[in-house]
Amino acid sequence: MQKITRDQLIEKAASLLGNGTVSCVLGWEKGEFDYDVTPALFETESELREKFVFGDFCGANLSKYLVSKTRKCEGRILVFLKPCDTYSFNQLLTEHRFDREKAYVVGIPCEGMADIERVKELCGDGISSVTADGDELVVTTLYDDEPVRVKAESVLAERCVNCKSKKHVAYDELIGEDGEVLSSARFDEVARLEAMTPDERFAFWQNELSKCIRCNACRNVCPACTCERCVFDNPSSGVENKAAANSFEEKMFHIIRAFHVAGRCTDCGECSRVCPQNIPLHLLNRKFIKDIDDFYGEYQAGAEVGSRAPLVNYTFDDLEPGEVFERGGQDA
Amino acid sequence: MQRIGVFVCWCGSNIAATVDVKAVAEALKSEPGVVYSADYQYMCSQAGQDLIKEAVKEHNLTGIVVCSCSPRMHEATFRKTAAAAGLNPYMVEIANIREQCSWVHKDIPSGTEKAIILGKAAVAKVNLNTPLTPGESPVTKRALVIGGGIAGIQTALDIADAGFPVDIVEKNPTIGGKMAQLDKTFPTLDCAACILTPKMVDVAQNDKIRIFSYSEVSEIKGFVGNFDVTIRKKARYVKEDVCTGCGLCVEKCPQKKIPNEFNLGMDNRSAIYIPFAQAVPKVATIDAEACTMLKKGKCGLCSKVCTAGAIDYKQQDELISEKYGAIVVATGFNPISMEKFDEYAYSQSKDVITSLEFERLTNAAGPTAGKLLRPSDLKHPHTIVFVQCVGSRCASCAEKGKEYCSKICCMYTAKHAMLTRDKYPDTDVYVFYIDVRTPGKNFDEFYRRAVEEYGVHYIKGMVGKVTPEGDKLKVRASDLLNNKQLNIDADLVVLAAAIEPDKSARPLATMLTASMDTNDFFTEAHPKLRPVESPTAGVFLSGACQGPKDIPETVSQAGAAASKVIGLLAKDKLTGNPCVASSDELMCNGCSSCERVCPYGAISYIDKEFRMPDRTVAIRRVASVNPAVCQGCGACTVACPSGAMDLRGFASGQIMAEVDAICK
Amino acid sequence: MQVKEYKPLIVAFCCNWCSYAGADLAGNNRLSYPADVKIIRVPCSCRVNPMFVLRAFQRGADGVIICGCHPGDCHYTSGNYYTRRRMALLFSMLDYLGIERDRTRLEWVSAAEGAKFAATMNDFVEKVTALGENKRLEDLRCKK
Amino acid sequence: MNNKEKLLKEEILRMSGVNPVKCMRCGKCSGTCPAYDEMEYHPHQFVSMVESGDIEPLLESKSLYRCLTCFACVDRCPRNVEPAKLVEAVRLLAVRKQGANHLKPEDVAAVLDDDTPQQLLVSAFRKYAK
Repeated sequence: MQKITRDQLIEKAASLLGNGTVSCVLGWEKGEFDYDVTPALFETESELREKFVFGDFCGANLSKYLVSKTRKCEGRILVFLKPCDTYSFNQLLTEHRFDREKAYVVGIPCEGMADIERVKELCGDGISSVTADGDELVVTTLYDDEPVRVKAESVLAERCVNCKSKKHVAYDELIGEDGEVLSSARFDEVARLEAMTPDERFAFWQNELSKCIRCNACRNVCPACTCERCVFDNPSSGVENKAAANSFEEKMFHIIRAFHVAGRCTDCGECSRVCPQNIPLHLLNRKFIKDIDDFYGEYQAGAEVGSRAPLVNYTFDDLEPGEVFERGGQDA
Repeated sequence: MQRIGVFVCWCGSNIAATVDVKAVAEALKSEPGVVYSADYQYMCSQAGQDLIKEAVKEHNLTGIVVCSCSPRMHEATFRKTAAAAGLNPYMVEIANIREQCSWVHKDIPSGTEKAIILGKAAVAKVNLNTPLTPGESPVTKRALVIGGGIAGIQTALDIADAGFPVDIVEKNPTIGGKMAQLDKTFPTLDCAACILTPKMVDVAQNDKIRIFSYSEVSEIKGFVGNFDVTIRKKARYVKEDVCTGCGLCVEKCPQKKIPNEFNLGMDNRSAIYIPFAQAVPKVATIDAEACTMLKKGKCGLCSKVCTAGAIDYKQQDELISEKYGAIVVATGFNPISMEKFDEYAYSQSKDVITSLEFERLTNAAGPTAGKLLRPSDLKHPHTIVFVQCVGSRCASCAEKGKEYCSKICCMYTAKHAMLTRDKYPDTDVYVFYIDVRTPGKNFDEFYRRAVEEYGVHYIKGMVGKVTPEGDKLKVRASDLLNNKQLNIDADLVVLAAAIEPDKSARPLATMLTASMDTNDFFTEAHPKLRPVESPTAGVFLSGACQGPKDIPETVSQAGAAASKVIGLLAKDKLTGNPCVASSDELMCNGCSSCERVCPYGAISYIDKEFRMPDRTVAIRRVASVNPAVCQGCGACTVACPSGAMDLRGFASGQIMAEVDAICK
Repeated sequence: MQVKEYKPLIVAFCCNWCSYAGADLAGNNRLSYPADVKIIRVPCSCRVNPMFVLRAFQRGADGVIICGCHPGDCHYTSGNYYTRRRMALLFSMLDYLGIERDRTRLEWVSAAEGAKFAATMNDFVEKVTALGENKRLEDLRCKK
Repeated sequence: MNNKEKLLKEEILRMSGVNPVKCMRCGKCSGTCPAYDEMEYHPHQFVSMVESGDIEPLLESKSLYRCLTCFACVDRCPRNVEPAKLVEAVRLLAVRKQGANHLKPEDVAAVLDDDTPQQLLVSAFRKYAK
């Protein structure tokens, strides 16, 4: 399904390592299964050849890891970024989270990443391997003798179905062609929720948020959550807690997290990807993005380095909070 | 753990009538940290204050809660009481049980209950209070005035009068600004030069004032009381201290076809020039763009004729660094460009001019030696049309005009019309107006005189189109009161162009971190109560850089700005408000969110080394708040995603403790 | 049977320069409003962190109102403009989660508007009283 | 303003998209109008009369057909009021009121004279012949 291959990327990385342009490579390596690919740092070509993978499950956005890795790595780090990842990259630069000079960005095209949950819906549990073959995925499971073939298109992750951009907004070099910013239907689901009655909305979110096990995966993966010390880990912030002794942060965690990244979230969708409970967390972030677009004019975080985020900006005639409600939607 | 004393005031019957003060004192006794609780008729009285002081000593109190009237009333009083008792004044909190309780609630049970809750909130806050000491910073006793027009001149003179040294930075070769170009001034009609040039001489002769002419500010660092400024003194290729201003070089210079800026390009000057006879400093300047010697290395005539030996073709720009305690912005205004107003044919005809050009045409030192002759053929114009509000009050054309009223045009147009009729009674003078705005002392009388005594035709309506035809200008306009369209054959059309802030103001504002409005006028710290101060501490505003102004207004604002500067420079040390923001460097991400919301530019970033958990060292960018500049609004604390930024005196923990106490 | 009258718990954040002074003026003029309103003084409305609002709700508040200087009148020139954006987004998000709109409010009250302060509080208390106890935020994570 | 005037005004504002309140009464539109002397009501009067709901006289007036639609007033208005669009809206309203009373090609010869601007005929055809 992906137009570029693992070998192409390894060749590129090997040559940049070889000529000393970079000292290490930020990429993906295979986990327990074909589909649980994790970010990894490679320092030699042999490591790359042994462990580096690229395919339909390389959804992980590598930009966040630059914050910690650039502090540890001596030279430049080669990082492979898909179009949507480059927005996070720019946003992190806007917030001075790492030194641009220490990253060497190779922009790679992306045809959309697969969502293992959707594969499971089609093929059942017990998946032992998934490999790409043309525009199909070949899935073997513990329970079926014959591999099952599914269209890659039919198991695309939601964020890729509603892809916002195939254009790289930052790179040092590109592999393949650059794409365009797309007009996506990504806000449709938010609009559907907005059109519900407050009771229905409440029921929806109560159902979703009750599933949360506070594993913090959404926070840990989020490229906007790179705080040196997260408020949720800080005893003096008033919202700290790791054991669920205090019900406050239990309830408010997702609201506070969404607010903290409001105007800075690039809508990369990592939070929903990693949520083990499959809570559609991106719908919280998208609500803020949609509101910001509606109230203050369209703003895409990370589209350009140095832009002023909507929450640290204002105009003299911004909407009043009361007017926000007058603009439509069901009254509570 | 704090040792807190609670003092409940009766305020006579003001509080005691609706709140059971004894019950409040009793209830608060069992709050965490409270070791003493008392009530008294008038806590703010000497006896009440003594009671507090004694309690502090007797019970070793570390914190005080006074349940009384609004902190806006007596917080300062009780802080002084605490200080007198040896406590840090910021260990006092007030529970407002009068204005916000006893006076607005009627029944005793609910009033008492609320008073107890407000008391608990105050106790909860004091438990987290820390002693605060206001920071101090020294004051450099020197002021910088940017801009040498009448605003800058007046400010500098007033500051120097109080005994403080002042530097004026002026980008042109001479000070004087726009006022030096004017002919007469409304409404008294005294000549501008007669009242301005003595002031210019005063500036030159005042030993407290230094003039950096032909210079620009290139860098500003620091904060109130301690600005570090770099001034670029542009090379004028003439030694300022040697040149006598005799003018021989100007006379002999062979390059004489350079448009003269001072006369708005209506005549020419030489490549080496002195802008006008009364220039200060009166020294020549070589226009490097026009000088043959500087361009081609040939000529050198000026050097040959200069007996003083002042010419120096090798002169370079010079960078001067100086420290200042206060900065006054007096960058002034310019008329907007008329190029885009096609309908008035400004670019097509030499006889369509702006009002400032008209000033030069009527000025005895101007291109026509004060005779009103039209630029195209130097004939005396017999029909003159003045058009007001050209580009002012213009909502439709952001790229053409300005939305605001330029304020001065009504009066100067009346002046021009009147003076024209006075000197040349044979001319017909029409003034097209939308409104005539004359709010000022003797202003309306002046305008009425133009109409009634001098016979100026004031027509309510607007000129729609000016078409040059032969040696005439066909003016098509509406006369709204007579419901007629007029077609006038005019000899001269004068446009009252809107005025805008000088282009140098925007980059200057960035250097100063001073805020501007959408029109690039500097904003005041408060539009009514602090009109000559910028929100950035230590930066003051003088003249039209803050908004359109006439001369008397400019002079009075200049004086006001000077008095603010004097007030600042008179101090040896600045004592800040201790309730300022501070950043926890360990938690700071260096993301710049706080810097972007800070209205005062109080936050800067430093690179700092940190030992990481794995014993490596990382260099991180972290925010640092300048307590001398921070005013304590707290905008940064909310913008900060990690919560590294907090506000002393109103810390997140304190506010949340209050919330908890209220909601318990 | 005697039913205990429901009394809401209202937390009001008031900026020191305008709204807190407006509340004082309401007091000076003896303009009454329910004792359910408890005021917390902050230097500027922009000091109010959305976390404070949420914390108040979590600790049992039934309504939270934030009062600041009118746009353009901020003592710190721009604080209330940031407040306006932050609260517009926060309130919209709470609404999106199904929390009743009338539990949150942002109001501009100047130091001269004692009457407006009292009227605003009366109106706000009335609206919150009509909604009853704040259960939804409490229950957001407790699917029944 | 009575109810009928209010409705008429609302319709014209809706059709034209013009907000007459923005007008600051400078009269530049009328100062610029090449058809001024032909018109009984002048551009600035259109704006103020529509604003005050005084629309009947405009509907009756020949001025409607004297406007050249040259848009000089739109171009030069300092407040973006766009008087020509108002004239156009009133004209459309008048035309619609005429019902079946459309201009037919064979009628053109009769109305043709030296004073009628050609542009008017072209736009009349475009609009009224539908």
